[in-house]
Amino acid sequence: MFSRILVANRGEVALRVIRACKELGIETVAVYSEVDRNASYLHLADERICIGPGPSSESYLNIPRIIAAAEIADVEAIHPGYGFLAENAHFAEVCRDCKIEFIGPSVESMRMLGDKIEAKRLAKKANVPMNPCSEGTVEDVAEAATVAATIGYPVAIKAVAGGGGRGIRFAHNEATLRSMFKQARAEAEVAFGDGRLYVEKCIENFRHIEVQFLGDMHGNVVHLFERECSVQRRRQKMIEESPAPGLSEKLRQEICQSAVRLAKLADYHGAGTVEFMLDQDNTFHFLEVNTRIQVEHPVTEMVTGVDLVKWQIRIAAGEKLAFSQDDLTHRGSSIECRINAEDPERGFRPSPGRVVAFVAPGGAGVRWDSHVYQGYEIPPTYDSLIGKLIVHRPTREEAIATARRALEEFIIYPIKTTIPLCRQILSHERFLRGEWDTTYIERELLGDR
Amino acid sequence: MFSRILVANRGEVALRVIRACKELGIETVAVYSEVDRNASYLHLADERICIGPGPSSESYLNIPRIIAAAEIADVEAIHPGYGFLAENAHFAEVCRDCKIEFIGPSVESMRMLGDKIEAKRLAKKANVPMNPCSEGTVEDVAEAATVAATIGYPVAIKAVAGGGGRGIRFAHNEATLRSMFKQARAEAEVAFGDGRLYVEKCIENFRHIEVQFLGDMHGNVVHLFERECSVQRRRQKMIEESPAPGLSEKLRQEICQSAVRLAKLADYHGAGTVEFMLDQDNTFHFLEVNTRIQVEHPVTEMVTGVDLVKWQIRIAAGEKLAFSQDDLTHRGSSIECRINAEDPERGFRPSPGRVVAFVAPGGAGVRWDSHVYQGYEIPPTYDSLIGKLIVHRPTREEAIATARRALEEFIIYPIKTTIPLCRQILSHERFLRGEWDTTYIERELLGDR
Amino acid sequence: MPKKAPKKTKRKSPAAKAAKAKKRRSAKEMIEDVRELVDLMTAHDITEVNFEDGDKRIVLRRGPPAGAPAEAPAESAMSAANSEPAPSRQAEPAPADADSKPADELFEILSPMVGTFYASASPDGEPYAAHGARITEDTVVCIVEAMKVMNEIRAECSGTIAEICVKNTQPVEYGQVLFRVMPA
Amino acid sequence: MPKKAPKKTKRKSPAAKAAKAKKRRSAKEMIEDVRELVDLMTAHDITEVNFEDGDKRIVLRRGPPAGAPAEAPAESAMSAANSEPAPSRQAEPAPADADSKPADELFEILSPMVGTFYASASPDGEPYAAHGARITEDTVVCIVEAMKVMNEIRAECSGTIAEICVKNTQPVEYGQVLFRVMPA
Repeated sequence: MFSRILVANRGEVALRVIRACKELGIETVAVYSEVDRNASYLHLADERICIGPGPSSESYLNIPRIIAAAEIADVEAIHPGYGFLAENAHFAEVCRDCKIEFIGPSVESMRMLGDKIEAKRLAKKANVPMNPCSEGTVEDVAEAATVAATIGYPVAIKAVAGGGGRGIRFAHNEATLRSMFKQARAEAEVAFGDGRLYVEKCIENFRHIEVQFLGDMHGNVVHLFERECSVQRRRQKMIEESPAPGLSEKLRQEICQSAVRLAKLADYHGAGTVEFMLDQDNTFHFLEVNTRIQVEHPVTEMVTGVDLVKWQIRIAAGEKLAFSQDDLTHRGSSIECRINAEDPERGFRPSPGRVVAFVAPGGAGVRWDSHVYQGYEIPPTYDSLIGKLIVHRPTREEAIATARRALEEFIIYPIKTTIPLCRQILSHERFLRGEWDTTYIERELLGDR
Repeated sequence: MFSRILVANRGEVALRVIRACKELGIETVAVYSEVDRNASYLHLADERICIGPGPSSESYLNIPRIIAAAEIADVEAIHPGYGFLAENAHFAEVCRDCKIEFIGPSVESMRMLGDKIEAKRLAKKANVPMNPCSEGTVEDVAEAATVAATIGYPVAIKAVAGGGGRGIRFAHNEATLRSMFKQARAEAEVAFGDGRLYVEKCIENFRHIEVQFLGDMHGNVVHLFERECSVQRRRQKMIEESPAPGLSEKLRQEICQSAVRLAKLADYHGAGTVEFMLDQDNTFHFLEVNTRIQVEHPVTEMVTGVDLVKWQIRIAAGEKLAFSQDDLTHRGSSIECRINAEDPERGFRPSPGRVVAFVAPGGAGVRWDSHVYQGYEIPPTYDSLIGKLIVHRPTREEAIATARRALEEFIIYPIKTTIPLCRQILSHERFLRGEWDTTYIERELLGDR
Repeated sequence: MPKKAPKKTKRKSPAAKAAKAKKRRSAKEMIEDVRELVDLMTAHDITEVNFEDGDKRIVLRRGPPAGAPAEAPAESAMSAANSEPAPSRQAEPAPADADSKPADELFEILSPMVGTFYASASPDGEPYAAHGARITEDTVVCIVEAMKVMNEIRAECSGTIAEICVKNTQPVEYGQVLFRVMPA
Repeated sequence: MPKKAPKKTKRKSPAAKAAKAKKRRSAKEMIEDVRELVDLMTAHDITEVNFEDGDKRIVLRRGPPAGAPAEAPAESAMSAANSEPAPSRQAEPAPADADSKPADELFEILSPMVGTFYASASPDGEPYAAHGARITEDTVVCIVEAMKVMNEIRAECSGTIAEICVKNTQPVEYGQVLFRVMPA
C-alpha cells in the first residue's frame, strides 16, 4: 500500500480523498491555488503546497506544477479526483514517466475510452446495445446526410472529443443537418481543438442510467449496480439515485453485465462508469464511459457498503478486489442532491461569496459531503458545487422523505443555492413516480414557475 | 397514524423525534423552557410553546405544564425522548387519563420493569440468567448480612428505586456491609424518596452488553441484536457499538433471546432495552430494563437499517411490526461517540457557553446527530450531551478508523468536550482488541494521564 | 407572576435604537443600514458597532450586556433563511392609541402558565378586566385554564388596563403578555 | 515572476483601508467599509477597531466583552484544534538584524513555481546571490528546479540582498518568498 499520496484537486472531492487516505493510514499532500489558501480542509492533509494562482490553467490544470509538487513532496501516487486532470490521459502518462502512480485506469484504457469513436467500436465488440450511428467519423456534410438518411431523423451530431453533454447538435431534417453540421464542426474545433464529428440516431426523452464498476490489475471486474441520473439541468446532473426506480431485475442485469463486458474488453482497472440512455421502450443504448470517480459515487457506496475511493487507492496499489460479483448486493435506496452555489432566480448564475450563516442537516439516514463551513469564502473561480447531500433509507419513499426533511434543515446565508430546486423536484409527482427524463427540468419544471 | 405529536424533551433527542415525525408526515409541537428559547431546532417544529423557566422541575419535568401544552396544541400523542419524564409511569398514566397517547410502553409494563425487584422476579420467571441476590428487598442490616453470607462477598447494595448506575454501594466483607447499608438506606431515602434496598452478588470487571427490542400491540416482539456499552466514565456511557466485539454467535443468540422472553412476559410494546453484565467467564447476568429509547440507539439503527424512533411512533399508533425476527440482520459495525460539553482537564465539569466556532465531521460512513451550530449557546442548565457521532462501516477496524478521522475533523471552540478522551480510547490497544470493561477509564486511562 | 415591564424594553429592536439615535433625512434608509449592520454583527459575533458620520450616529451592541440574558446570533440567520420570524415578545408593540406614553413605560401582566385564556368567568359574563378598567394588585384580571383547572390570575400591579393582548379562549404560553397596564 | 513587494503589504491593514474611506458622504458606502472591516476582523481575529476621520468615526468590537479572553473565529480555531499555523506570508517577519527599516519596505522575490531551490549552479559553487550582494533586475539570484528542468530566477528588482529566506535544496511552493531586497 502507498504511504503518501498527493491529492490533485480541490473542494469536496479533495476532502473526500483526504478522508479515505486518513482511514487507510496514508499520508496526504494537498495542493492548492492561492484562491483556496484559507480553505479549512487543507489542514486535514499532512502537507499543503501552493502550486499557483487561481485560474485552473495555472494551478489545478497545470501538469508541470502538479508533478513538481509531487516530486518535492515525495509522494508515491496522485489521486486526480474528478474534473480537472482526472480524464487526461497525457497527465496519466506523465505520472507514469515520473514513476508516480496515477490513481485511475491505465493510459491505454483512458485513451481508448476517452475517444468517443474508439469507445463505440469497443462497445460494439463487447456486444453492448447501441443506437444506430455512423461507422466512425463523418468526413463532410454529404456523408453526414447519407448516414442520417439511413438511420433516420432526428439525429445528433457529436464531437469525437466532446463528452459530458458538451459538443452536441440536433437535426430533425436534412436542411437543419446541413446548417448544424458547419456550426458543429466550427464549435468542436474551437472548443476541443479537434473538429472530428460523428452522427447518431437521436433518442428523445431518455432516462440517463449508468453503471458503476471496479476492476483490479488481476483481471477481475465487478459492477456495483446502476445509478439513475435523469434529473439534469442543461445536461448537468442535479439529483442521482441508486437503484434506478422501476427497473426490472432482468433489465438491471442486462445493463450491468454490458458494462462489465466492456470494462473487461478495455482491460480496465480502477473505478469507472458506463453511461446509457434508456428510451421510452425500456431499450438501453451505450452513451459513453467515464474513466474516473464520479460526483455521484456516494449513492453507490450507500447501497452496496463499498467505499469506492478506498478501492481506487487499493487497486492502484496492486491489491486484488476482496469481493466477487456474487458477494455484492444492494440494500435500500440512496439519493444524492447536488448543492450548488447558484442563483435560481438569475438563470443559475454562480453565487460566490462568504457563507455568513451555515447549518448542515444531519440525523438518521443522512450523509453530508462538503468542504464548506460558516465563514468559508466560496471563490468565483471554480465549479459551483459546494456540497452533496446523500440519504440512504430502506425504501425509495423513505429516502425521498428523508431528503426532503434534510433539505429543509439547511441554513446557508446569504449564498443562493440549488436547494429550492431540489426541494421542488423531490415533491414533484413525476419524480415520485420515477418517471423523470433528462430534459424534464427545462421542458416543464422551470417553465412552470 | 397520528397527525400531530408533542415532543416533551429538548436538545438532540427533541431534534431526533422532530426529524422522524417530519419523515412520517406528522406535525410536531415542540415545548421549550425559557433557557432554550433561541435554539434553532425549535424552528423545525410546526409549533413551539414555552412551558416555563429553565429549571427542569418547572418545565421539562413538570407534568401539568406539558399536559396543558399538549391540550392547547391539540396533539394526539406525546413523545418523551429519553431522560426527563421518559420512564415516569405516572406521567404515562396522566397522558392516558387525558386521552393522549404516550409513545412508549403501557403504564403497567413501565411500573413492573421500573421496579428493580419486580423486574428481577419477572426476569427469573423468563429464565433470564441472573447473579445471586436477595429474594426481594432486605428489611434490615441483619438480613443483608445473612444474604451476603449465603451468596458470598463482594456484594452490591442497591436501591430498589435506583437505576442507570445510581444508588449503588459495594461491600467486600461484613464490616463494610454494616456501615454501607446505613449509608445506602439514607441516600436512597433522600435521592429517590424510597429507602428500600436489595443485595446482590457483585460482579467485578464486567462488560456492559444490552439488547434492543421492539414489541407491537399485537403480541409481536423482536430483538435488534446487542450493543456493547462498556466504555463508561463513572457509569455514564461514553462510547457504544454494535455488534459487541468478540461475542460468539451462540452467546449472542442466548442473550438476545433472553431479552425477547422477558419483553414478551412483560407484555411490552414500544422500544426497550434489556441490560446485562457479561463477566470474564462470558457468563451474562440480568441488570435492568430501560423502558424508553436510549441515547445509543443509532448504532442499532445503522447495523439493522431499522429506524427505531419511527417504529416507536408507528407502534404507539397501533401498527404491526413490518418484519419478523428472521427478516432482521445486522450488517457491518457501528460505533457511537458521545460528545459532551465537559472539561477533561477539570474533572469533566460541564463546559457551557457560546459555541464560537463549529465544524462537524461528515463524509462516508458518518452520521451526526446534534442540535448544535456555530453561535449556539450551550445552557448550563441541562445534560452536557451536545451531539453524537455515529459511524458505520463494513468492519470494526474500518469503523474505528472512520471514527478517529471524524473526531479529528471536529472544530468546537471554545467549549471543552469529551472529544480528546474519545480519541484516546479509540487508539487504545485494549479497545482495539475489544477487551474493555466498565471501570477501565477510571482504573487505568485517567490514571495514566 | 405578573412582572413590571422594565423602563427600557428588554431587547430593543435595532430600528428603535437607530431612530432614537439622531435625526435623519430618511428613516427608511437608516433602518436599512441598521439591518445590514445587524446582519454583519450577528454573523461575525461583533458585539458593538459605534457608527458616526457627521450628525449621524448609530450605536449597536449585541450579546450579553451586563446582567441581561444572552441572545443567539444564529437565530436571525435562521429567520432570514426560513423566512419565519422567531417567536418574540418584542415583536408586539403597543398599539398607537394605547396612550401617549411609550409602551415601555407600561406594566405587563404575563401568563404564569401554559393554558387557555378566558377573559370572563362565563361565556356571556362581563370581562374581568376591560380596556380602561382600573385594577389593583389583587384584582382578578382573567382565568388561565390548564388541565381542566381554572386558575384566576391576579394583576399584582395597579393602574388602568391599557391593552388586552390576547383574545378570549386563545391558547397562551408561559410568559406570554396578557395585559399592558398604565401605572396608577 | 518575481514581484515587487508593495510598500504596504498586500493585504492592507484595517487602518489603511479605513484611511481610504476619508471623503465619503453616503452611509451606504460607510457600511461597505464596515463590511470590509468586519471581514478583516474576522479573518485576522481582530477584536477591536476604532476608526476616526474628521467627523467620521467607526468603532467595532468583536468576541467576548472586555475583560474576557479573546475568542478566535473559525479559522484560527482550526489552527488551535490542529495546533498547526496556517501557511501565511505575513507570519514571517524579517529578522531584526536585516536592517533598521521595517520589513514591508523591502522588496520580495517570490518563487514563480513549485520546485527545489538551489542557491548556486553546482553543489560547491558560489551562491548566485549572497547576503549583501548587489543585484540588478537581470541578475540570476537562484535556480528553482521543477520536473528536472533548472529554471533560472531573475531578480527583476535592484538593490542589496537583505535576507535569504530559504535554504539550499529546500523545496519551495508557488509564491514563497525567496529573498528580501533592500532597494537601491
